[in-house]
Amino acid sequence: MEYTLWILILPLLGFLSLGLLGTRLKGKSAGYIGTALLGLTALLSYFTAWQYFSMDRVDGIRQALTPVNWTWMRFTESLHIDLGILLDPISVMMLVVISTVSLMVHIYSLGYMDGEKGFQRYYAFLGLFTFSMCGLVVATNIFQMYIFWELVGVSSYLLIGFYYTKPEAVSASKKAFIVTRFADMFFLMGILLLSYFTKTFDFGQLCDPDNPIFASAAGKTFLGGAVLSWATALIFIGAAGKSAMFPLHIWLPDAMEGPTPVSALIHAATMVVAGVYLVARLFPVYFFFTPEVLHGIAYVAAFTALYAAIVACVQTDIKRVLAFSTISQIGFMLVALGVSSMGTVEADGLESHEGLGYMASMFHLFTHAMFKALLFLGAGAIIHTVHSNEMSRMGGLRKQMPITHITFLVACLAIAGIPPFSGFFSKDEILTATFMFKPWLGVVMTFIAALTAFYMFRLYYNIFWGKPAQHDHPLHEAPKNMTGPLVFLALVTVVAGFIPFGKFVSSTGAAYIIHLDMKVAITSVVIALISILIAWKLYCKGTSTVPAKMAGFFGPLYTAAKHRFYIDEVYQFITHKIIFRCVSQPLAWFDRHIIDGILNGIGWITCRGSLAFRWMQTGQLQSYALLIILGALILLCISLFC
Amino acid sequence: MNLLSIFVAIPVLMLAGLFLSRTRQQARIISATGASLLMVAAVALAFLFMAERHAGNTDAMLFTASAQWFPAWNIGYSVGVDGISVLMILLSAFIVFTGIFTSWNIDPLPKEYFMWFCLLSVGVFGFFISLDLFTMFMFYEVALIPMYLLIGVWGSGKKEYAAMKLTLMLMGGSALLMLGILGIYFGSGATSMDIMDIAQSTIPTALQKYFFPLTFIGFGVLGALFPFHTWSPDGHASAPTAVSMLHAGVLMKLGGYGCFRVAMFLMPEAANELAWIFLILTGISVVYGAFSACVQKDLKYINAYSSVSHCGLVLFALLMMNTTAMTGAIMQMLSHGLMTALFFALIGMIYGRTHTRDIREMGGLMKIMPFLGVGYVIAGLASLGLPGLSGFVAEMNVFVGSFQHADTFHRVLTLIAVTSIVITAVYILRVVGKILYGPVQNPAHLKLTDAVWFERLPVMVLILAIAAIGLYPGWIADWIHTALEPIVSRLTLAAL
Amino acid sequence: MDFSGFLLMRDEISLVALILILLLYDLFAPAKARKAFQPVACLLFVVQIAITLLPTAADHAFGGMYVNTPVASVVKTLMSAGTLLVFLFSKKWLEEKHEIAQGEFYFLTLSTLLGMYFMVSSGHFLMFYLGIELASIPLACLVAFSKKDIFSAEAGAKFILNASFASGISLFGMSLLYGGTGTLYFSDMPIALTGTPLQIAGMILFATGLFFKMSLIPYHSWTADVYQGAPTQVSAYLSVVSKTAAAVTLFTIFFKVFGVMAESWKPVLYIIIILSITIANVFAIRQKNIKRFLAYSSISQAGYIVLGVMAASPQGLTGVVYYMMVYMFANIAAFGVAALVERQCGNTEISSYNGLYKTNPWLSVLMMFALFSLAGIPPFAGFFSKFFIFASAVQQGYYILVLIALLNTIISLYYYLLIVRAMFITPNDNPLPNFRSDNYSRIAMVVCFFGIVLSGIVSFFYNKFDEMAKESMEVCEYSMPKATDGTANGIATAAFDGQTAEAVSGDASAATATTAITATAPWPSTQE
Amino acid sequence: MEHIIPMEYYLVVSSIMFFAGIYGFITRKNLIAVLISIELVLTSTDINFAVFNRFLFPQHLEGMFFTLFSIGVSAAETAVAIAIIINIYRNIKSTEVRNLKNLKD
Repeated sequence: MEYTLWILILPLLGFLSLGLLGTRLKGKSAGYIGTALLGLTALLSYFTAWQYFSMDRVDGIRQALTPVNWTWMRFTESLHIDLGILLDPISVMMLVVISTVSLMVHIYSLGYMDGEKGFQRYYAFLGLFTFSMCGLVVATNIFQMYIFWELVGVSSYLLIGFYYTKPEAVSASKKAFIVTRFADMFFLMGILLLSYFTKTFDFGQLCDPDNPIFASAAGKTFLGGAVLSWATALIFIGAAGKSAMFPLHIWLPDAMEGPTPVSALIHAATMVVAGVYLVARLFPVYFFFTPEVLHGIAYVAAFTALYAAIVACVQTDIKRVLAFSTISQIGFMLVALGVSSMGTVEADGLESHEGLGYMASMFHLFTHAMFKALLFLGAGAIIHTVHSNEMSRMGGLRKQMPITHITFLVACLAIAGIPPFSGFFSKDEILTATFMFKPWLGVVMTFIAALTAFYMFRLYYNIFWGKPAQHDHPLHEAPKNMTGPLVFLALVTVVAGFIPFGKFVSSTGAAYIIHLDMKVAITSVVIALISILIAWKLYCKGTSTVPAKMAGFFGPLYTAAKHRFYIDEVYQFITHKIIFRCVSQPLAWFDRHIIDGILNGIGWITCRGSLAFRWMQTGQLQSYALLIILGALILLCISLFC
Repeated sequence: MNLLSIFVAIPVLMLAGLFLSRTRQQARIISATGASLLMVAAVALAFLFMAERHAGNTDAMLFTASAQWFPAWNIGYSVGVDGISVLMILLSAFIVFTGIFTSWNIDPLPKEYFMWFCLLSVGVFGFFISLDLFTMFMFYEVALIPMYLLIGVWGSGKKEYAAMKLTLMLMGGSALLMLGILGIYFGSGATSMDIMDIAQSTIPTALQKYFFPLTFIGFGVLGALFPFHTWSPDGHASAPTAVSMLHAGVLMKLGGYGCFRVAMFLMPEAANELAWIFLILTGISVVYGAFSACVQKDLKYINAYSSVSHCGLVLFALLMMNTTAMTGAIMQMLSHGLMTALFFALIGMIYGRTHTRDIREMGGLMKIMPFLGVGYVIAGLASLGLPGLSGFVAEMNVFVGSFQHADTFHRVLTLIAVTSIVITAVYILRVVGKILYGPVQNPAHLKLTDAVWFERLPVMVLILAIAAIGLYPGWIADWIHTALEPIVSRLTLAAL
Repeated sequence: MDFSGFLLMRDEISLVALILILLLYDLFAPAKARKAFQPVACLLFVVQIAITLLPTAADHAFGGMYVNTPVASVVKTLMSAGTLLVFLFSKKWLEEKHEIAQGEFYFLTLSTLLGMYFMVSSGHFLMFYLGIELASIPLACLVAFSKKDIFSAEAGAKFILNASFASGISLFGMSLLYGGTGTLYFSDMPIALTGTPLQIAGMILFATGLFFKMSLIPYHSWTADVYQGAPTQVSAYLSVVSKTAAAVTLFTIFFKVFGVMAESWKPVLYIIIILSITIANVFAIRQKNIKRFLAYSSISQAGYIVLGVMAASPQGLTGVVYYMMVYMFANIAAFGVAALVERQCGNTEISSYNGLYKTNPWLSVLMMFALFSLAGIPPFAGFFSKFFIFASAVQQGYYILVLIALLNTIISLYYYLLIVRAMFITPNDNPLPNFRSDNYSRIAMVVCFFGIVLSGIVSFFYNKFDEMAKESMEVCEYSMPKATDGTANGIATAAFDGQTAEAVSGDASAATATTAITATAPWPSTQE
Repeated sequence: MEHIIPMEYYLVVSSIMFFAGIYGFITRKNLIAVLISIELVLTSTDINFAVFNRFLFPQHLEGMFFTLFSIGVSAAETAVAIAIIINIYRNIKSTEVRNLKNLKD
C-alpha cells in the first residue's frame, strides 16, 4: 500500500507549488489547484480505508501495516527517527476524518475567502496543515509524531495569523504557538525519558506490553519518580497542550481570530484532537504501566470539560462558544480514554466491556469532527453574512439562511446527544464507560452533557430565533460552494451514528459490538431535552428577562465565567510580570551591567592604573636616579634573601 | 599545490586583486568571483571527500600535506580535513559568498572593506584546514583582528566601543589559548605540533587540568561561553551586515571547533574530569541567552543573544561527549551558522531601508517587503527548531544525545537546556509579531521597496542550505559520525 | 705578534674605516661634494653591512677580550641595518634642520654603533664597559642634537646624567665582582662564582647598566622623557639599536657568566619582567604624545625580550635575536611615520593622526602594520617573535610569567588599537593634508613594510638564527678547556634542574634542558 | 708589613664616597653639583678596583687597567655632560634641576 505516501505528498505538493509560485497565479486558480489536490487526497484516503478495513483479520485482530518506513536520522544504534506510514484502525480513521474535513474546508473556503488578499497563501498553508496532520496520524514512531506535531503547530500559527495586519490575530497566533510549544517541550522531555529507558521510538515496540524493554525500564526511577510515570505524564502534558486541556487551553479561544474555515479544520476537527490521538496511540503504555497517569488524565479531562462547558454558557461571541464547546468535547474524549481499560472489567450493575472507553473516545472523535466542523462552517456562513461574531448582532436568521439553519440545527442536536444523530451514540458510549469506571464521574459527565445541550441551544436560538438585529446591508444565504459542504457534513452527522464503529476501531484491534446501555441513554436524552427546553424558554423569543436575572443571581460566578475564570489573566501575570519582569529583564540587566560592568570595570581599572604609578614619572631627573638605586637595592635584597 | 591550500590561496589572491582594483565595480567583481570560486572549490572538496570515503579511504584526515616551517619548534604547515572540517569549509564558503553579496553597496571605502573581509576569510579557511596547532592558532588570530576595523569603520551605533571590546575579549581568549597550546605541546612531549601526532602521546593528567581550562575557555570566548559572551551582543549589533554574518556564522564556530578538536581531543582526561564546570556554564548560556533575548529592543541584540544561547548549546553538547550529542553540536554549528547569517543579512537589509533596528518603531513590514518578511519568518522558524529546517535536526541530536548520558546530573541539565526551545519561540515570535505583522507603524515605511537581486540571492542560497540540512540530515550525519569516531573513542577511553 | 685577531674583528674594523672615511670626507670635501655626503654615507654603510654579512668563524681574539660568534655577527648586521634605516629616515630632516651638522650626526651615530659592536662581542668586563660607554656618551650628544630646542637639551641632560649614574652603579658592581672573583674575563669568572652575597650584590649592581639601557622598570624613568625630547630619528635609534645591543649582551652575560648563579638572578628578572610589561602598558594607555607612547610601548617590549633571557636556552637566544629583528622593523617604521608626520604638522600629538587614513593611506597602513606587529597580531612578524619568546619561556616552565605577559598583550593591543582607531575611525574634518615623503624615507618604509610582513611568514630568518644560536653554543663547548670538570657546571646543572623540576616532566623539555646545561659552559679560557 | 693600611679601610672610604655620590646626585639642586656627585661615584669604584687588585689579586693588573680606563671614560662623560649643561644654560639661562621638568608623565 505504498500509494498511501501520496496522501502525504499531494497536500505537500499543493503547499510547495502554491507557496513558491503562488504570486504568479490568480487567487481563484490557486484555490482550485489546492482543492483538486485535496480531492485526490481524500479519494486516496477513502480508498485506503476501504482497502484496509476490508483486509482479513489475523486471529480476529486487525493488523497494523507499515507500507513505508525509511530511516531519516540516526541517533544511536537503536534510536533513530524513521519517517514512515503506519496504518492501523485509528490512523486510517483519522486519515478519513482529516481528508474529509479538509476537503470540505477547501471547498467552503472558495466561497468564504473569495476576494481576500493572500488567497494563494491561504491555500498553501491549508495544504501544509493537511500534510502535517496526515503525517502526524500515520507516524510510525513517537519522534515522527513529534516532528509533525511541531509542523501542525506552525501551520496553525500561520493560519491563525492569516490576517496578520490585525493585532489580535497576531497575538492570538503567537499565544497559540507559544502555549502549545510550552507543552511540546514536555512532550519532548517525555520522549527523551521514555526513549532513554526503552531504547526505542517505535510505536510497534512501545505498544507491545510484553516487550522486554519495559521490564528493564520498570524499576528505574528518575528524580524520585518512576521513569515510566514521568515519561507518560510528560507526554500527556504535550497532548494536553495541543488538545487544550486545562490549564493549557487558553490558546484555543483566542485562536478563533483565524479565518473561520481554519477554525473548523484545525481548531475543531483535527489538530486539537491530536492529543487524544496521541494518548490513544500510546494507550497500552498508559494502561499497562502507568494506570495512575491514565486516571489522572481522566480527572483532568473531566474538569476541563466541566470548566469549558460552564464558560461556554456565558460567552457571547459565537466562535468562542464553539471553541469552549470544543474544549469540553475533547474533555469527553479524554475522559473516555482515561477510564478505559483493555482487559475485562467487572463493574457493579453495569455490563462488562472491554475497552469501551477507547472505542467510545475514537467514535466521539470521529463524530465530533464532523458535527463540530459543521458548526464552525455554519458559524462561518453566518459571520460571512453578518460581519460580526457577536450574538447580539444576530437573531432570527432562520428566514434569511434556511440551509445554514437546518444544518446548524442538525449539528446542535448531534452535539446535544439527541438520537438519531451521531453525537448521541458516541456520547452515550462515553457516559457508559464513565459510569463503569466511577459512577460519580458518570454523573458529572452527564451534567456536562446537559450543559452542552443548554449552551448549544442558547447559541442556536440566539442566532436563528430571537429578535433580529438591525443591519445596514441585506442578509443572504451563503453561496453554493459554502452550503454544499454544510449539507454534506450534515448528512454525515445524521448517518454517522449508525456506523458499527466497534467493528473498525477497538482498543485491541478485535471486533467489538456496540450496544446501547438503555439506562444511561434514556437518562442522558431526557436531561438533554430538558436543557434544550430551558434554552428554548430563555432564548427563543429573545425577550425573556430571565437570563439577566440568572446572571444577577449567580453574580460572581457569572462574571468569573464570563472572564473564563481569569485564567488568561493569571497567564498574563505569569508571563509578563514574572517571566518578563522578574526573569528576563533582570537577566538582561545583569548581563549589561554586572557581567559587562565587570569587564568594563577591569578596563577602567587598567586605564586608571597608570595614575597609581604616576610618581615614577615626575620629570625630575634625580627622582629617576632615586628610583634606579632604590630599585636596584630592593632587587638586590630579593635576590639575596629569596 | 595541495588541494586544501586553495582555500587559503583564493582569498589571498582576492586580496591581491582587490589591492590592484581601482573602482567599486572592479572590487565587487573580484570579490564576487573569488567568493564563487571558493564556493565551487568547497563543493568540489565535498564531492572529492565523498569519493575518497567511498573508495574506502578510512584515514582520520584526508588530503593531508605538510611542510616544515619552523623546525626548532617542530612547527609545520600541515593541513588535512575530516568530515567536520569539510562541512565547516562548506559553511564558510556559503557565508563568505552570501556575505559578499550582502555588502554589495557597502560605503565608504568598498575596496578596503572587501580586503579586510578577504583577510578574515583567509583566517577562517586556514583555521579549518590546519592540523598544526601553531598554524591553526595563527589563522585563528588572523581571523580575529580584521573585525576591529570592519566594525570600527563600517559599523554603526557604539561601534568603536563594540569593536574594541570584541577585539580585546577575543584576544584575551586567544592569550589563554596560546598558553594552552604551548602547554599541550610541551606537556605531550611530542616532537610535532601536528594535532594527529600529539594525539599519539598522552599529556599527564595533572597538566591537563591546567591546560584544558585554558584552551577550552580560550576557544570558548569565541564560542560565547558564559560569562565571556558579552562581546557578542555589542559586537554583532554594531558590525556591518556581512561582518555580523561572517562573525556569528563562521567565526563563532571556530570556537566550538577548536574546543573539541584541540581541547577535548588532546586532553580527554581533563575533559572528562572538568566537563561538569563547563556544562554548568554552557547550560547557563543556553537559558540565560534566550531569556535575555526576550526583552531586547534592538533586532541585532535579539539575534546576538540568541546566538549566545545557540552557541551555548554547541559547547553544551560537545561536553556531553557522546557521538550523538557531538553530532548534534556540529550540526548546530552549521545550522546556527546559516541561520544567523540569514538573520543578519535580513536585518541588514531591513535596516538599510527603515534606518532603525528598534522593534518598537517597526510594524507591518510583511506587507511592504514580503520577500524579506517571508525570509525572516523562515529564519525565525529555523531558529526555533521547526522540523524540516536545520535547527530541529541539530537540536534533536543534541537533546537525544545529551540525554543518553548515564549521569542524572547530565540528564537534568539536558532538561534545563530543553526549556530553551520555548523561550526561543517566545522571542522569535515576539519579533516577528512586532516588526512583520500588525499595522504599519511608520507611514514613511510604506514607500519602501522589497529586496533586489543581489539581496535575494544570498537569502535564497541560505534558505536552501538550511532546508537542505533540515530535510535530509543523513549525509552530513554520516560524515560527522565518521569524523567523530576517533575523538569520541579517545574521550570514552579516558573516562574509564 | 699575531694579527689574526684583527681579521676576526672585520665588522668593527670596517665600521671604524667607514667612520674615518666619512670624517675625512666631511672635513675636507669641497662644499659641492658635501651635498652628496648623505647618499655616499648611506652607500658606504650598505657596503659595510655587506661585509658584516660575510661568514665568520666563531673564535676569540686578544686573549679573550673579544669574542666573535655567529650570533654576535648577525646581531651586528641587524644593528647596522637598523641604523641604516634610521639614516634613511633622517636624511631630509638633517638637510632641512641641521645642514651643517650632517656629518656629526653620522659620526656620532656610527660611534655608538661601534660601541654596541664591542658590547656584543666583548669577552671581558673592561671591553664591555668601554663598549657601553662608547655607546652611550655620543648618544647623549645625539639626544641633545637639536641645540635650539630646550626639550632636546633637557632630554640630553636627563639621559647623560642618568646614564652616568647607572654606569657608576654598574661599575661599582663590576668592582665588587672583581673583588669577589679576581678576574674580569667572562670565561674565567663562572668558575670563581660561588654565590656569595658579595658576588650577588656585584651582579645585581652591575646589571643596572644593562637594565638601564634596555629601559626596564624600575630603571626606565628616563625613557619616556628622552624619547619625547630627542629628535624622533634618535628616539628610533635609541629604542631599537641600542636596545638590541643591550638585550643580546644581557643574554650573553647572564647566560655565560652568571649562568651558575641563575638561582639569584631569575627572581630578579621575574619581577622586572612583570613590572616592565605591566606598568609600561598602563602608562602607555594614557599617553597623548606619540613618542612618549612609543617609549612606553618599547619598555613593555623590552619586558617581553627579557623573557628570552629568562629562558636562558638556545631557543631563548634565538628568540631574543629574532624578536629584536622583528621589533626593529616595526618600531623603526612607527617612529619613521611619526617623524614624517611630525615634520608635516609640527607636533607629535596623537590627535594629529585623526583621520590620517583618508589623506595619507600608505603611511597609515604602514603605521597600522607596525603597530599590529608590535601587538603580536598575525600574519605580521610580531606574532611569530612573541610566540617563540613565549615558547622558550614556557619550555623552561615559566607558565605564570608567560600568562601574565600574555594578559598584558591584551592591554598593549588596546593602546595600539587606539592609534589605529585615530587613523582609521575617528572622524576629523581637517585631517593632515596629503603629503609626499622623500625617497629615502620611502625606501626605508618599503624595507620596513616587507620586513614586517615577511620576516615572520618566511621562516628563513628564524631558522637561520636558530642555527646560528646553536652553533654559537656548540662552539663554546668545543673550545672549552676547563668547563667539563669544573664546579661551575655542577652548579649550573643544579640550577637548571631546579627549573625543570617545576616545569614539564616531558622528554622534550628535559632534552632541551640538557642542551642548555651543556651550553652553560663558560667562554674559552684564554689566559696565557 | 704591619704598617700597611688594611684593605677594609680603603673599602670603607670608597663606600662612603659611593653613597655620598649617590646622595649628592639625588639631593643637589644644581646640574653641575649633580655632575660632581657622579664623579664621586665613579671615583669610588676606581678606588675599589685598585684596592682589590693591590690586596687580593696582585698577580695581574686587571684592576689597575680598569681604573685607568675608567678615569678616561669618566672624563669624556663629564665633558659631554658639561656641554649639554652649557647648552641648557644657553637656552634657559639656568642650570637648576627644577627647571628641567618640561618632559614628564
